[in-house]
Amino acid sequence: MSIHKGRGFATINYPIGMNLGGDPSQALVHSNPDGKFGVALSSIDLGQGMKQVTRQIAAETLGVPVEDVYVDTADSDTGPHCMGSFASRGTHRVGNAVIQAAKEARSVMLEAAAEELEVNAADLETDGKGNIFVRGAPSRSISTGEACGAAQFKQGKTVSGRGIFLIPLSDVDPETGEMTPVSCYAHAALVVDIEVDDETGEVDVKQMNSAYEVGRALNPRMVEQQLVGGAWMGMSHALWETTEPYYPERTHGPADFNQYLMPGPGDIAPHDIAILERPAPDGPYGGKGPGEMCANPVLPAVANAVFNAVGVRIDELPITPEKVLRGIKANGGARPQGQR
Amino acid sequence: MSKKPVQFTLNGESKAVFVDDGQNLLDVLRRGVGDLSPKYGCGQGTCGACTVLIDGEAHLSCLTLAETVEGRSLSSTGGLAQGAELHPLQDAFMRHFAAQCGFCTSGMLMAAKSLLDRNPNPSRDDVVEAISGNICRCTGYEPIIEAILDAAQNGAGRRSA
Amino acid sequence: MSISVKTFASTAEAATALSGDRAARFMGGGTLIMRAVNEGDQSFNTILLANDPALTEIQAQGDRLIIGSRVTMAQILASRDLEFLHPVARAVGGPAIRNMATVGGNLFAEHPYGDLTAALLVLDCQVTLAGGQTSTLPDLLRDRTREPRVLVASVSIVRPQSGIFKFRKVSRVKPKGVSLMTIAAWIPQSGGRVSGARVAYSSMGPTPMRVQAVEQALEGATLDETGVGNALSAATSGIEPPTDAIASSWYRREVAPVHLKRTLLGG
Amino acid sequence: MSVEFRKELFADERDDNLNEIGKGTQRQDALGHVTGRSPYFDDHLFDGLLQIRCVRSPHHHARIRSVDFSQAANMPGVVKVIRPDDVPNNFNTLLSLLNFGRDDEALLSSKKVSYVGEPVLAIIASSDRQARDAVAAVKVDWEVLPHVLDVEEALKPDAPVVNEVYPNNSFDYHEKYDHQKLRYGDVETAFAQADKIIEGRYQMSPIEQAPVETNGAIAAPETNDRFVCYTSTQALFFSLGTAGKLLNVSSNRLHFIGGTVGGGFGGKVDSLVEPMAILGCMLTGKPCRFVWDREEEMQVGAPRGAERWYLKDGVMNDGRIIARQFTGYFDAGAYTRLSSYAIIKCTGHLPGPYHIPNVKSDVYCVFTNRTPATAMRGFGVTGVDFAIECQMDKIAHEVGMNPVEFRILNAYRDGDMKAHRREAKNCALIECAQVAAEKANWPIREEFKQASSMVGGGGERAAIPHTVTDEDGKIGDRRAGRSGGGRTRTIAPSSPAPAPAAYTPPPPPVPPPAAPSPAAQQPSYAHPAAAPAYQPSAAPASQPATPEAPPPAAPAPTPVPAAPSPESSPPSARPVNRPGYSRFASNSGFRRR
Repeated sequence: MSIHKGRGFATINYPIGMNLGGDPSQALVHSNPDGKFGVALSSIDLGQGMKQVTRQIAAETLGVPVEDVYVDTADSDTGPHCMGSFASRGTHRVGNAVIQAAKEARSVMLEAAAEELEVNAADLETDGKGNIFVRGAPSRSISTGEACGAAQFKQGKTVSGRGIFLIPLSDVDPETGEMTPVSCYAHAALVVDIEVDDETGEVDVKQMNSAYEVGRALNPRMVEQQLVGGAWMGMSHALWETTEPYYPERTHGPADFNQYLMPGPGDIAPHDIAILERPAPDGPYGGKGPGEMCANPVLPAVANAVFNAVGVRIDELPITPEKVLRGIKANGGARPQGQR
Repeated sequence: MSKKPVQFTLNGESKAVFVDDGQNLLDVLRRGVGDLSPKYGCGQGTCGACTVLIDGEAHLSCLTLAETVEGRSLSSTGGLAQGAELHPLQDAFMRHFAAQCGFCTSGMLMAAKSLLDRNPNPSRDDVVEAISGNICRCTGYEPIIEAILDAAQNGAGRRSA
Repeated sequence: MSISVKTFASTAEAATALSGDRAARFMGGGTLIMRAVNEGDQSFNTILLANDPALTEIQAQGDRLIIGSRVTMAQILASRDLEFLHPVARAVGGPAIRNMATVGGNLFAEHPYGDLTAALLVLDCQVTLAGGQTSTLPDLLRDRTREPRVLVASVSIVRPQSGIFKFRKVSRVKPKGVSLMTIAAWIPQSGGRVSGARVAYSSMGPTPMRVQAVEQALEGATLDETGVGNALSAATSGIEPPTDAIASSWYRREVAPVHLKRTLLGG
Repeated sequence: MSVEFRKELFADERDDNLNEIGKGTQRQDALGHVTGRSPYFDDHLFDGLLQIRCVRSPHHHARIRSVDFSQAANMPGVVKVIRPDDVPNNFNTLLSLLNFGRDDEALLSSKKVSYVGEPVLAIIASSDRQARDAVAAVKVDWEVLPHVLDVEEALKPDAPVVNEVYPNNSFDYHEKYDHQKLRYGDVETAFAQADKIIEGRYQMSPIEQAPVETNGAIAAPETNDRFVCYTSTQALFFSLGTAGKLLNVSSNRLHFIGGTVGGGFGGKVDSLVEPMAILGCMLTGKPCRFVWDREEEMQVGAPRGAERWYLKDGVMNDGRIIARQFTGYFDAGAYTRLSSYAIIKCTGHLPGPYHIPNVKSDVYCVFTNRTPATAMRGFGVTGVDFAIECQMDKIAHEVGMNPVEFRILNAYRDGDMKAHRREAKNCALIECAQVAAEKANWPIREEFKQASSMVGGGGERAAIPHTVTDEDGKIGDRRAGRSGGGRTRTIAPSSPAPAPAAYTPPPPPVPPPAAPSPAAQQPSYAHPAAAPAYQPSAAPASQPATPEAPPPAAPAPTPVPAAPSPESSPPSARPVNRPGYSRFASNSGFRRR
């Protein structure tokens, strides 16, 4: 038996959102009399963290602490229209809608505060800790709770806001494909180190080193969740998964998690990640949407590493031991391509 | 269809419920006694989302014939916290951001508790083995493994069940 | 067809009910039967249970060990007498499955399951049925889906001397996944040469099986790279490995000698 | 496992002193997750909840002669049999909410099935097991039809027709073509001038999204003559709109509740369970639950479809890619779902994150007799990225370049024109490549370490090239045995440009690497007589050429002025308001409402 080390590389970018636009999302923000806010969405949290990321966006925009905001997904009676959580559109589209809604609510809150403080609303700032103060005169302040209470009980104002974000639908030219697809891109580069067993064709992922550019990391812990889990999924797509193992034949399709192969907790490779943040000009606080692209570089990087290890090009996914072994045998043995 | 009475304790409370012949424990826990913490992920025994402890051992409730738990003591994630105080495993799962969609979390916690109750100082390999019957599609497992190891260090396994 | 469940105090009663009803199945731990129930399997409508404590006992009798058919993988892992079977029991399922899956169930598990059965095949396994009759394991496997169905009460295996018993489960998923190929071997040596080898596979055919061609080729061989050469050449002789979601027949055939070599020469 | 933030990069484009943004605050839903109290769709209890299961096709392709459910209807626990006729408006396409594509799929099929697992009847019973037993008792008389499973086979003239709405087995784009085109520059001329041609074929098999929670919905009557629907959907109003259309119910009579979902990854967009659960509720007046089991989730639920790609690249010895051509086949399965749109997203993504001055792509959305495909994480992009990046590795190998340096050399930069004719901005590919290589201790040379996404793009690289177009692949031509339109024409570039079959090549973004391989030491830009000369232009002003840079062998790096060809459109950076284009004004491409 010989174990061959291999190293592969890939770079990718990923278009954020539903590509051609025409996919609006809305948000409603309102406050209780004590300045605690609710955000109503019909957007979906399917694990990616929609609730928390929009909560932080709302808090930042309103100028209140994050504990003062809760987000409700998704009730069609209370949450205004949203196209849905797919295509990495959630953070970008819904986040922008929340900003717009929160800005409107904030402006009412500041107007109410201005009336109480007898100043111009344009001169007010929030400290993000629950206080509104006069710029340059921090002692002249009022809490956000007092301002919202005054708005509702003294001034008869609703501290609320509506937001929508829409990138208008782009045409596609039938002849040239000219279009305005998406508005921003996330980026990634990944180096994978593997070992290939030349007697069985088994590929063992030993290490991943990556750089992901995600726009602004709105919540770094949640970005980390996406990248770690997404790269695992990329590894899985590269080496394990398919519903049709003998595609295009439709036979032997797995019907359970024993036969639908995915890497187990004993297969995971150490993954060292660098996160780069180049804010998207039109993203909420520059955020893009790291959820989808994180898997993509792993697939080709693994294929390229297999070539580096044993000189076999596997151009069909998944890269099963069988395909690798067939390639090695067709070449008359492993042909390592040299250390990288 | 005949119904059979079954009594057991769940998270320390005694329960009595009528079950159908052939009904699985997952269905009875969820719809019969209203403990929604174990989840249906496959009904085949291949995902682990329905894991509960029966007399302290991890079992797949979807593959457990409900009437066979007569007189036994069950525990689920629904009863893991003591009042408002989270179990160290729950606390560690939160601190390590070990849940994304959260659907596998309940089963993972039960698998982990079953490990730590027997082995308070597990190695990484022990943890990997303990969750090897549980599928997580979101996290890539690493945060879950780290959370369980962290909880063990914080004495999760020495805490009485 | 709604399901009915019948519980018996004695194994013999359950066996009688089983043999008299083509639509009845005996349930050991539930990992196979309950899945079938959940999925709406129309081939049976009655589940038989037996509470006989003998079914869950492990007993040592001389150099043999008697394992009740409802003994779980977890019980095997908790038994000092069965320490040689620990790597086998640990290869089955995750911990929750091991708390449920039984020895008897493994004998009736369809491809790709049956890792334990491969081990039992090389451990001189004698099968005792509920009525007291005995059977060899190959006979039981051959007839396991025939009517009338039999209920296994226990299996008896020989306790191997150290180093004789070898086991390897090849899976795509770590630490736990279904078998691509499982190999169990019993390799006694005399004067540095193999004598009386037994080798069995699981996941290489419709049921776990002994591999006579390999056993014959090992006779008199030395346990080294050249010594096992003929056995490796015979690794799939007379065997038509299945194609499934895990691997093709071609692949199983190609890697069988590799994994056989690693089993025989490895630890 | 480690995570680091490289805050020094793009630092002047960010304000890092915000109150809440950029903080790793605990998730709002974490406590619910770890206590088992997060309310997923199935975590709502109803008294007398009924269960729905479907009768499904065992065949890839078959006509339904008859369906006999007389026995099933009378079985214990069976409350109602849902027939295709019970669906008020039993024909839909998912993207009809965006006016994209024609209705082509029934909730329950009545005449024909086109994939294994296609539903033809549904049973509502008191328990899941009773519903399954009744499903097993339904007898369907099938007339098995020939089927086709391979995308290229399906495009042959004599292939069985999978989906009668698209009788050519391909989606109709813009009411004109049987594929989506991308035309930018002139790949054929560039291929003739390239030092190397590198071709590849790539295949990606279907992938299951595999969320641990399967697709499901519970519908129940609300007191005010409305229906509440708890759902696992990824897109609440998508599902609401789809249910409203199929069931002919106004949207405000539907109350959808979801938003806490056990994973999706694209597998919970198709909105198949919600209409069925609500229909069950409408027909019985009782709460109904329709949940896929794991086998349905894996084999009936739509996967990320398979894709097949053919790539052809024209490359110079110094590593610059001067032309890239794609032919792609998306295996949509039997019905459209989202594959048609995935191709649009894919086309806009080509040729990947690289500056390539000549790009051509033809992508087909092909109907085959398999489970319809839908969205998945990486929608429209993952498959072709695999193809592109494997191809990139092959090219780097062929030209003897370090793969990291090769990516950086060809990377797109701020201001570059992309093949879909919009300028690139906010790029960061180069920086990712640099950082990943550094982390992995993969050495790259200094000039590549110094490269930047913010420098070296634009200028000549922003010019839209002279473009060759064609009318190949008009709808119906292929099946009728007609070869493509064959007629090519050109669209003038944004600046004066050469006559057809010549173009201005890309300026190198960084100095060409110093002698990466013997081959690269002798770049040959001049080509044998017939082919027009390849004309490398100067490096961008911001990147002074290094002494090592190979001297241009061909004419001066200025565009050759030429009269626009008679067939070409008026020069315009934003061209295409040419008459005769359907521009989505169709029900087979995008149209505005």
